[in-house]
Amino acid sequence: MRKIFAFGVLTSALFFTGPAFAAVSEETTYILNTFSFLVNGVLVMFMAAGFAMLESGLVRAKNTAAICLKNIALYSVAGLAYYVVGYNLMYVDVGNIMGKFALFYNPSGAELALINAEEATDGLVSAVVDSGYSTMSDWFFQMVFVATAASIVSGTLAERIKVWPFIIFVTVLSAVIYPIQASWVWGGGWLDAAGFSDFAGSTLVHSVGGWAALTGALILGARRGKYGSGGSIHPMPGANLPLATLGTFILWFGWFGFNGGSQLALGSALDASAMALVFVNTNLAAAAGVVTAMALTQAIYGKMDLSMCLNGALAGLVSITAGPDLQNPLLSIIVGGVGATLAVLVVPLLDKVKIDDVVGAIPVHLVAGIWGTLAVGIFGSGSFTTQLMGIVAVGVFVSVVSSVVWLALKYTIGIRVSEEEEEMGLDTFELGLEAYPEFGRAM
Amino acid sequence: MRKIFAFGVLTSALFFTGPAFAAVSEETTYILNTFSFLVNGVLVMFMAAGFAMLESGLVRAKNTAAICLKNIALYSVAGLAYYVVGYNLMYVDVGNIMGKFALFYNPSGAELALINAEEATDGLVSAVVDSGYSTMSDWFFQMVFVATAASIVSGTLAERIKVWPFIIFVTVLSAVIYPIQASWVWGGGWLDAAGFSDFAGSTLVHSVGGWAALTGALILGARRGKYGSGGSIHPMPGANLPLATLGTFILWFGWFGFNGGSQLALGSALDASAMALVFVNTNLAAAAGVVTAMALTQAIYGKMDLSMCLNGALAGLVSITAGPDLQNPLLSIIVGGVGATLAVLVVPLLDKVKIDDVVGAIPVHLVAGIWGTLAVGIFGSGSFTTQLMGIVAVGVFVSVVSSVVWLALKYTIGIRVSEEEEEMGLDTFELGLEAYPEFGRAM
Amino acid sequence: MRKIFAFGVLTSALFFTGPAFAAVSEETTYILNTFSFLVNGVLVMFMAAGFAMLESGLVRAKNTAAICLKNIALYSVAGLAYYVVGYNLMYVDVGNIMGKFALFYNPSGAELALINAEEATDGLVSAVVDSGYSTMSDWFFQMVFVATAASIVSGTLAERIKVWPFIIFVTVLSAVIYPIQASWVWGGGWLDAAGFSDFAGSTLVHSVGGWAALTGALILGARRGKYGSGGSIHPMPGANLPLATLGTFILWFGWFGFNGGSQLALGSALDASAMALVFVNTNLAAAAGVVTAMALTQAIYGKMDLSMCLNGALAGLVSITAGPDLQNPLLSIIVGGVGATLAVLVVPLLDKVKIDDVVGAIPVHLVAGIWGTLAVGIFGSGSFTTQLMGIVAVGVFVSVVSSVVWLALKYTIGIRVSEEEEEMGLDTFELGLEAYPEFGRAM
Amino acid sequence: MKLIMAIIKPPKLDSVKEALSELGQSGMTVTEVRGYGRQRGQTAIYRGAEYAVSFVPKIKIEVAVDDGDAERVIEAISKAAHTGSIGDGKLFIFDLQGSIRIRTGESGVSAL
Amino acid sequence: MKLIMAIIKPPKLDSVKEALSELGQSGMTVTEVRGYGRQRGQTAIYRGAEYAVSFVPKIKIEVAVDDGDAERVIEAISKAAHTGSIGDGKLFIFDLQGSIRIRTGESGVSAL
Amino acid sequence: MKLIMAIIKPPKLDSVKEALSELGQSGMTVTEVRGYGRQRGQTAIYRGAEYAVSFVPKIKIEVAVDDGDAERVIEAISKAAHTGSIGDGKLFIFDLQGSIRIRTGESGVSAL
Ligand SMILES: Nc1ncnc2c1ncn2[C@@H]1O[C@H](COP(=O)(O)OP(=O)(O)O)[C@@H](O)[C@H]1O
Ligand SMILES: Nc1ncnc2c1ncn2[C@@H]1O[C@H](COP(=O)(O)OP(=O)(O)O)[C@@H](O)[C@H]1O
Ligand SMILES: Nc1ncnc2c1ncn2[C@@H]1O[C@H](COP(=O)(O)OP(=O)(O)O)[C@@H](O)[C@H]1O
Repeated sequence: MRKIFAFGVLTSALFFTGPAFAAVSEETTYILNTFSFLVNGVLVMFMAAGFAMLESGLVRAKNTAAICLKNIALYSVAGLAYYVVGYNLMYVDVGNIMGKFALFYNPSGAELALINAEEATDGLVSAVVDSGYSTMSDWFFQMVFVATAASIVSGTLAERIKVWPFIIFVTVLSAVIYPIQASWVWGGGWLDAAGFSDFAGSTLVHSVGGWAALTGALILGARRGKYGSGGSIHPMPGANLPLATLGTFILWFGWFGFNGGSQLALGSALDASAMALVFVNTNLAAAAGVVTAMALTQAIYGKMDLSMCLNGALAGLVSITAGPDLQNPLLSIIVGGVGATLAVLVVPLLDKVKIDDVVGAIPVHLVAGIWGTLAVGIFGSGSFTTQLMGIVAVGVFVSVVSSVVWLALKYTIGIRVSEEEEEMGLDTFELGLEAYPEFGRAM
Repeated sequence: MRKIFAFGVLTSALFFTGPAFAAVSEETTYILNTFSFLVNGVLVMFMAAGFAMLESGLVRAKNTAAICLKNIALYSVAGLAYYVVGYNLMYVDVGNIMGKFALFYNPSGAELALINAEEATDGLVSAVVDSGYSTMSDWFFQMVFVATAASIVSGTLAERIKVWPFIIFVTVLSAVIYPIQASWVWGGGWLDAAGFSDFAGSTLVHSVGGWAALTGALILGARRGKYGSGGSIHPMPGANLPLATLGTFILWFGWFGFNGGSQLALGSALDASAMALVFVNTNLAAAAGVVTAMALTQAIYGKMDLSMCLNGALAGLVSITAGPDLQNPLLSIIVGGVGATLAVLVVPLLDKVKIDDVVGAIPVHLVAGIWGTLAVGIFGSGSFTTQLMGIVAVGVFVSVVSSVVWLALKYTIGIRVSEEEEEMGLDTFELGLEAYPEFGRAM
Repeated sequence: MRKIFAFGVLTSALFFTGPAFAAVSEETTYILNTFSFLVNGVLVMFMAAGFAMLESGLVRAKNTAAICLKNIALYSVAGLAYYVVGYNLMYVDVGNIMGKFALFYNPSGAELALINAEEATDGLVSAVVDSGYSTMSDWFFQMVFVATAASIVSGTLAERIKVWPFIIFVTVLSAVIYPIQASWVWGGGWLDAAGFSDFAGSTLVHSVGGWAALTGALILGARRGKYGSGGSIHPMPGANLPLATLGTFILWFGWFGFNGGSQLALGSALDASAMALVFVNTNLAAAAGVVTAMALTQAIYGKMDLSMCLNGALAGLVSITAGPDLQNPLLSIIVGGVGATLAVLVVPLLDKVKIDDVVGAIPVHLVAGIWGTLAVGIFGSGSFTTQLMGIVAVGVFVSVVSSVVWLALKYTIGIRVSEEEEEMGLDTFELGLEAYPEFGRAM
Repeated sequence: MKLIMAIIKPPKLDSVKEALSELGQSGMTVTEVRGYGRQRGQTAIYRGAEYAVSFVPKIKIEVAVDDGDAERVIEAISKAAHTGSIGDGKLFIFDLQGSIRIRTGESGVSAL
Repeated sequence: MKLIMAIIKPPKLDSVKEALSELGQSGMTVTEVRGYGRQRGQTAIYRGAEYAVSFVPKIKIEVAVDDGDAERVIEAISKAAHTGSIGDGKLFIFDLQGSIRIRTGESGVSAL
Repeated sequence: MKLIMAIIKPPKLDSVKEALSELGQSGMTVTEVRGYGRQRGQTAIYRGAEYAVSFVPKIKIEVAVDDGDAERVIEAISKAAHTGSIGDGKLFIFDLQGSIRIRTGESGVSAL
């Protein structure tokens, strides 16, 4: 019997005589907060696999090994860059505009002292516990967010960007661009002071990736043959839709960590309750996104487009990310549904203006990210104008700096593969191997 | 703002002052129970990806995108339907026969009061903590179970059912059929009162999906060409067995949450010990299922059939689901082995009677589910006759109501694609795209 | 040392006296330790899916269903064998050389007493809580490690070994070989007494799998056609690189449980802090491995080899496994980078000496495992010579016993498929089905 | 000798094979192809853009036969592959200058 | 009748198809093949070992035409498939002894 | 000119290619096909039901050669593809009416 379970359980808690009400001990709070960062962080880490599969499924077979390599490389590089300078720039001694430029972010002295002590004395434990959570657990949780922002870029620019310039861009993004703007809010900088609210990063993570992708797409240009003369569009269907579906499910799975872990604590009944609410809102928004995209593509095109329904799930997730703490879950259905509607409508619009976004990262992460951030000003606790100001500030900063980096790369080492490489596929030229060497060709 | 979160949290911890034996504080119990629902629930959520991959691997290539769409759609729709009416029907004010018909299930007032309070006073926390776990964490955990039941149906009916009627059926299943019968046991209704025992849902989840799939298969009919004249059977091998294998592993992974989380608590040494036992039994039953299926297919057919070995793992898991709290793990090996034996033997039997079950969901979820429920009456704490009564009651209810829904759909909008659509594949007709557009055809 | 961990942990709980400082209650510690085993253990369990996908991606299509079957079979068999004798041999009454030969490992009496009691009395709870964690949670965590060692073997020997002899070898490995050598260290045997240090098993798990794979490869021989006359090498590219990439990401994801859970406790601020550090080091070492492999393959071959970059990630992970508790994360970047360098250099060397390792398990698990174990003697707390001694002792033991088993199998039932079977693929002959029956052949 | 090349609908392969077996014609070679004829492809939609999937999946069968058998084989294939709807496919007949069975070195009609 | 078999670069399929449509030639059969000619394959690296991917992906087009159309069709394909760089491909022309439309049973030129 | 079409066992492709290279014959087109002849397919089992995988994977090679080279090419392929066991495959020889190199427009023997 499911519901009426709690009695036996609570009885054992009652032996605890002491005072009238039994709260959580400080050390337990520390452990739970830390463990929440680790468990939720691991879920977010797995989103790297989700992006890799989504993108592997939506590119053509001849570029699949290259997109796999880019995905594992970007996750790696983002983590290293964030260790070397990113975290410090984002969180340490943040002024209005950015944190400290310092190399490496290491465990706190108090924690090392406790780990190295002969005996865990009261004083040593207390010194550690005071910080609320382990420093490295927070680093880990923040690091996986950087990687997410970087993942967004690879999907848009797939099938034509060279590997190494892409890696360099990701390095700059993770070491400098992302941390600086994130310090404005999560580091306690000027935008936070202004009251801007972004729970888990519709703007700070998803739109940032989206702006970087958009500027990249403009500077890199479309895939050859995508846009014909006279406005005709030549779709280039993804080679492996089950992998794209798997990727979407993995992202959805990881998103519980993304949004839930952004409660940043688990050490009190309040935090646990809030995290549960976040999980529910996250799921409902994504579900609403799928159903909306199904209905819309059926209505507009007469057939359901699986790739757009997958985008719908992700647009729902991105939309709810800025405010997954809505107290009425019904609102999250609205937020997710509107986000998916925007994504479904923007996909063909981008093609109209010849912005070639292979996997739909711009509609999903940038457009739905903006919507989600504004939604906090509509349904949530934020102010609409402050939200708008934050969106614009981050957008301008990321677009300008990204453009500078893309242009610098373009006019030095070049960012685009040759025409022949593009035609034959990046796999053969940049990697020297094929993703599916055998299919249809058992030789 | 991310960094400066800890103050409110730590205050509540200071109430702690205590006696000789250090038990778990009430608030800690609340947090751990809630977190268990969330973490285990996320594992169960990921089973949606497992079903999607299993089914993608076992259908033919031309129906793969359609099965992907059905899977992500059913998970979404199930969650929405359960939010709108399902949960209330299952758990709120349950009489003998069902709960309350009311719209939406929302966070408890006590929790919202705590979240919205300026200060987390003793009284506010205590009001929340009294319920044992966060309401929304329980909703989340229950919701992912509904989705599992719905997933079972899609596998059996693949390759010939239209998308929209399928979605409508899933809506009814999740909003009404599943919650009503589940209220009889987990909601505290008449079957619970009678002593029926189903720990994590061999009957309430898996057989329910199985009955819905069986009635659907009978009313929908077999795939064209599957059964020849004179009893001949034309196998239609799945297109991508590594994906089916991945799906099975994901399901196995998620099943730890499914069974482990069904302990419904983690806030005491008893609960933690019991959960550990459940994990072990779950794993051993599945392992026994695989080995049994390998040995049996080798013995019967002279070759091992991978698709049946995957079914073996799942049959082992379904079998142990009704009673994963067996105190002697050796018994779970027997339970899993028998479940897999039944599944392996029933697969060809279904073909004999021309019931076309594309992925083997009926042997795995219905047959092994019945066995597992009976096994509680044999090895576990339940009474065999009560178990049998529950199986029959649920079976009759679900079969009858499902049949009504399937027939209503059949004679209104129709449930089956046309002959041409079936021949060319659902992907082209219902979705307008192919799952693997390129393989073997690089054009 | 795995088992005798609880003392330091429990001490901190004893400070719990009155209000001055709020530590973790004993029962909470018990729950958290148990839950850590379960959650981290589930992550490790999922590594079985990672190995399955990695290997499915790196074999040729005609052997893919067979490798899928081997992977799910080995995970199952390893768990059963470890339940029947392995755990007892490894942990129960360990002398210098091995534990007790006894059948089955079951829940502790104290836990069953608590579970079965009418009321959870103080005494019952206290008896359970004293052990620090639930017995079965520890069994579960240890069991998934055995399965990892077994997974390593299947990759090296793919595409030519028969299924049943392979399964027999895995049974012996999991029941006897692995537990005996592991008892020397984690069971508290002679190597532990000598001061050998292997946090999560660079030697005890990964090298053990590597030695078993190496002896198997030598006795089994290379795939027909792999090595031509005159030292020429005929590469046999893997059929599905996105699956190999997915497998690597899953392994990386699971490795947080592998290394993090090997802290073996979560019930104190010290343990939580240490676990966080382990997560960070694990991630940085893997990231360094990827970047190193990219740079090296680009430098040496002029093109990046995705399969080697995936190996680089894994080599980084294996390297850090012996000492993921390094207090300066920068060192883990070095450890991971060196590990990946070794792997990248050893892959072609093995081909030179005609040792045919289909997926690179020997460079990744054996070579990087040795390096990682030595690195503890260089950067960590261990002594270099003791580390070397442990590596040699384990290597000799595993190689000798594995060789005996392989040879016994070779000269009785045979271990290698026939020439025709190898040419046509194992799938058709041993399983009677194809992994991708349709691709490029829609008939 | 003649080589008969037939382009048929994929689901018809089995019945064509059976029809040929009944004639005692046991060798054939099959290729997956895509075709374009009276039967135009479907219109597909991908991410909001329509496009013509101009080529429809077809199966190409090649059968080498003795001149005397050609007529019967052609008839058998035509009948077995017939559905009467558009896209049923075509048969093309080539002259075969020679044929060799690699295993035995036999040539000519006895190699078929 | 003639059967024209062209081996072309895969990205040229669309323009060849258009060129043939303009001629009013609406039937064709397409196969994915791999070719080897002047244009050698790439050198690939897999796990440290180099190997020649000797065969380059190509598309094979088969078009059956009336003798009188052969010239124009050959020209159209040649032009549409031309890039001037190595690997552009080849055209082979066969004599066709007969042709049948399965759906209607028509034979000869009217079956094309 | 002749077009030689050989159906061989897939693992023999490499040696056939080498044999042809040695003859100086550098162009060829390769297709993955499935065949059915003396060598019947395997019996497979899927979910408890047996079925005949009637078609065995084969490789089809097409080489266009000058008449004078035909004999030597045929011999080279036959030898390189020979294993002596059932399923070694067949060679079929066609008359080629013409050939064109798309890149240069050359035709006839010089286009081979
Ligand atoms: N002229 C041709 N040359 C080569 N193949 C052709 C030609 N005409 C048709 N085909 C092949 O035959 C198939 C069936 O042609 P279609 O015109 O659709 O048949 P039907 O006229 O019987 O409806 C096409 O898909 C194509 O593969
Ligand atoms: N003698 C031949 N027989 C059969 N196919 C050939 C022959 N020569 C070339 N081909 C085919 O034509 C394709 C292009 O040949 P290639 O020599 O590269 O063209 P080009 O001379 O125009 O550069 C080859 O990939 C192969 O498929
Ligand atoms: N009459 C035929 N027409 C077309 N292809 C054929 C014919 N006979 C055989 N083949 C092809 O040759 C392959 C080998 O034929 P098989 O009879 O097995 O060879 P063998 O007689 O040398 O053992 C078959 O798989 C098929 O692809």
